[in-house]
Amino acid sequence: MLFTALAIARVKDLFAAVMLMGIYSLLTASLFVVMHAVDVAFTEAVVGAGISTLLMLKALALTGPHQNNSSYRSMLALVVVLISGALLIYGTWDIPPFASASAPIHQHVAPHYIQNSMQETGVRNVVTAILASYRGFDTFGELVVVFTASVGVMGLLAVTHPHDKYHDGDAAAMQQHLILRIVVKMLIPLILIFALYVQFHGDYGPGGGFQAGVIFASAIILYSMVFGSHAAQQVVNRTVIQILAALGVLIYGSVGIVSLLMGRNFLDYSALLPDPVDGQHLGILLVELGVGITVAAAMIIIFFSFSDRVVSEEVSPE
Amino acid sequence: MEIMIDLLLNIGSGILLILGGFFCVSGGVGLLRFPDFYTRMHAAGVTDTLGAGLILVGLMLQSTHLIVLLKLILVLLFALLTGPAASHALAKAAMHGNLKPLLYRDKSTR
Amino acid sequence: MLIGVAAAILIVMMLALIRAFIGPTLYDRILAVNMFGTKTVLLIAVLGFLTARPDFLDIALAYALINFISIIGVLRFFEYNRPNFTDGNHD
Amino acid sequence: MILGTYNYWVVIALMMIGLFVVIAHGNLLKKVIGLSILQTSVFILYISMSYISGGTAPILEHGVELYSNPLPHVLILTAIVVGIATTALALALVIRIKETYGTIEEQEIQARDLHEC
Repeated sequence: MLFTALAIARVKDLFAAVMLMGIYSLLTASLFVVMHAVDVAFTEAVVGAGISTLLMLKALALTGPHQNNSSYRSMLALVVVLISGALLIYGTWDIPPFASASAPIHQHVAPHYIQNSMQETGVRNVVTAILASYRGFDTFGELVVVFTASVGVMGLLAVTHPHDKYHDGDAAAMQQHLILRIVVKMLIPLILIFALYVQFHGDYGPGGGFQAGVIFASAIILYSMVFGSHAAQQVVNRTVIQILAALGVLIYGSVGIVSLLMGRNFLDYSALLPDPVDGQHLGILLVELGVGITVAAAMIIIFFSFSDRVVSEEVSPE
Repeated sequence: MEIMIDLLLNIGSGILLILGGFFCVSGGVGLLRFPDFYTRMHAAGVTDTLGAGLILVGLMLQSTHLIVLLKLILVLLFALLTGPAASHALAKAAMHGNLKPLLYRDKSTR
Repeated sequence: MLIGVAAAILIVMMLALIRAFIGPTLYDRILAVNMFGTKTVLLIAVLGFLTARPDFLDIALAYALINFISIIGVLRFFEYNRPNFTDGNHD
Repeated sequence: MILGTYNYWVVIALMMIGLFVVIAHGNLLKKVIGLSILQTSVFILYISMSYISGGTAPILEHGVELYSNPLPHVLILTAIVVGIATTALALALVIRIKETYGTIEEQEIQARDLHEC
C-alpha cells in the first residue's frame, strides 16, 4: 500500500498514476475487509476502483497526459512534509494501541447502537441503522452535498453545442468489438438486478443506498461506454435524470417532514406507522431509496457531463 | 455415511483449492517473467479463468447455505464472462495500438 | 487450507503489483490492474470463508463487476485517444 | 507502545505522501490525485480506529458478542461518496482551467495571470 502510494508520487506519466490509483483503491478496500468494515469496503470498491478511475481518465483525456518537470518543488515539499509528519507522530504517543477493545472510541455511543439497534429499528446491519436512523441528519446533509456537487459539475461543464451536432466517434470505434458488445448486453441486466438487490438487502447485509446507487450508475456508464453516449442518453433521458436527482433528496426530506407532521422530531421514523419498529424499518427503507436514487442520478449526471465534454472537444476543431 | 460425504467434500475442496492456488501462483510468476505483453496476457488469462474457477468451485464445496452457493456461482459466472472478454478487448486494443507480438528475438519489426 | 490459498493469492497480487510498477508498456499496466482486480475478488471470497462470514460475497460480486467496467473504460479511453498517446507508450 | 500504534504510522506516512504530491507537483490533475491519497489515509485512520481484535463485522448475528465499532464505518461510507462527488467537481474545475488557460501547470497559469495584469 505504501509502495503504491510512493510509486504514484514518483510516476511522471499521469496515465500510469491513474492506473496505480485504481490498484491503490483496491488495496484500500481489501484492507477495509480485513478490518471488518464490509460496508465501507463495498463503497470504496464501487466508488474508488470504478467511478473515480473513469472520471480521472476522462479528465486526463481533456487535459493531456504529460506533466511538466519545471514546476517540481520537491525540497520545500519534503521539508513541510517531514515537519508535519514528525508532529503527527508526536501526537500518536498518547493514542491507545491498535485494535484494543477498551479504547475511548468504543465506550461512547457505539455500545448503545450495537445493543439496541435491533430492538429499536429491526435492522440487522448496524451500519445501515446508524446511517439512516440514528444519524439521519448527517446522511441527509451528505446527500445534499452529492446533489450539489452534481449540479456544480453540470454547471461547469454544460455543453454549449447544439445536440444535433453529436458525432459518436466512440460508438463507431466500439462497433467492431462484437464480443464485448454481446458480453455487455448480457451483463447489464445482471448488474441492474444486483444493484436492486444491494439496495434492498442493505438491512441484512452489506449494502444500501449509496452502494446501490453507484452500481446502478455504473451499469448505465458501461452501456454508454460500449454503445456510445448518444445511445445511452436515449435510454436515460437527461431531463429525467436531473429530475430524479432532485427527487431522491425530496423523498428523504419529505420522510422527515411527514414524521414532523405526525408530531415527532424531524426524521424520527417511529411516527410513520403505529408500531415504532415497523415505522423505523419503513423509514429506513424509504430514506435508503432516496439516497440510492440521488446518488445514481448524480453519478450519471457527472459522467455524462464529462463525456459530453470529450465529445464536444472532438467536434470543435473540425 | 454423512461423515463420509463430509470428508469427501472436504478432501475434494482442498484439492481444488490447492490446484487453484497453484495455477494462480504460476500465472503470477508468468506475468512477471514472460518476455512480452502477449505472452504475459496468456499467463494472466490462466489465473483469471482456471485459477479463479478452481478456487471458487473449491469454496462452493465448503459452503453450507444455499444463498452462499448461489452467490459463488454468480461470482464464477461473472469471472468466466468478464475475464475472457476483458482479455480479448485488451489484446485487440494492444494490436490496434501497434504493439507487435514478439515472434522472433530480433529488433526489426516490419 | 484456506489460509494457504489466501497466502497464494496474496503472493500473486504482489507479483501483479510489481508488474504494474515496472510494466514497460501501458498495456502491461492495464493487464496487471485487471489481474489484481480478479485476485482481489478471490481474496475477498476466501476471506469471507476464513472469518465464517460469507456475507462478504456481495462485495466480491461487486468487485468483479466494477473491475470489468473500469477495464472497459480504460480500453475505450485508448481506442480513441491514441493520437495523443503515441509518445506516452514508453515511459 | 510504539509497535502498538503502527496503524497510525501507516496512516501518517500515507497522509504525508499525499501532502507531498499536493505541494511538490505543479500539475493540477496530479494535485487532485494527491488529495485523494490524503483523503484515503483519513478513511484508513477512521476504520483502523473502529477495528477491535477478535470482533467481527457489525451485522448482528446470534451468539456473537464483539463487533467492530459501526459509527466510523457510517461516517466513512458517506465520506467516500461525498469524496467522489467533490473530486468530480475538482476535476471539472481542472478541465475548465485547461480550457481557459490552455495548461494545467500551476506556474504557467500564474505566469499568464501576471502577464495579463
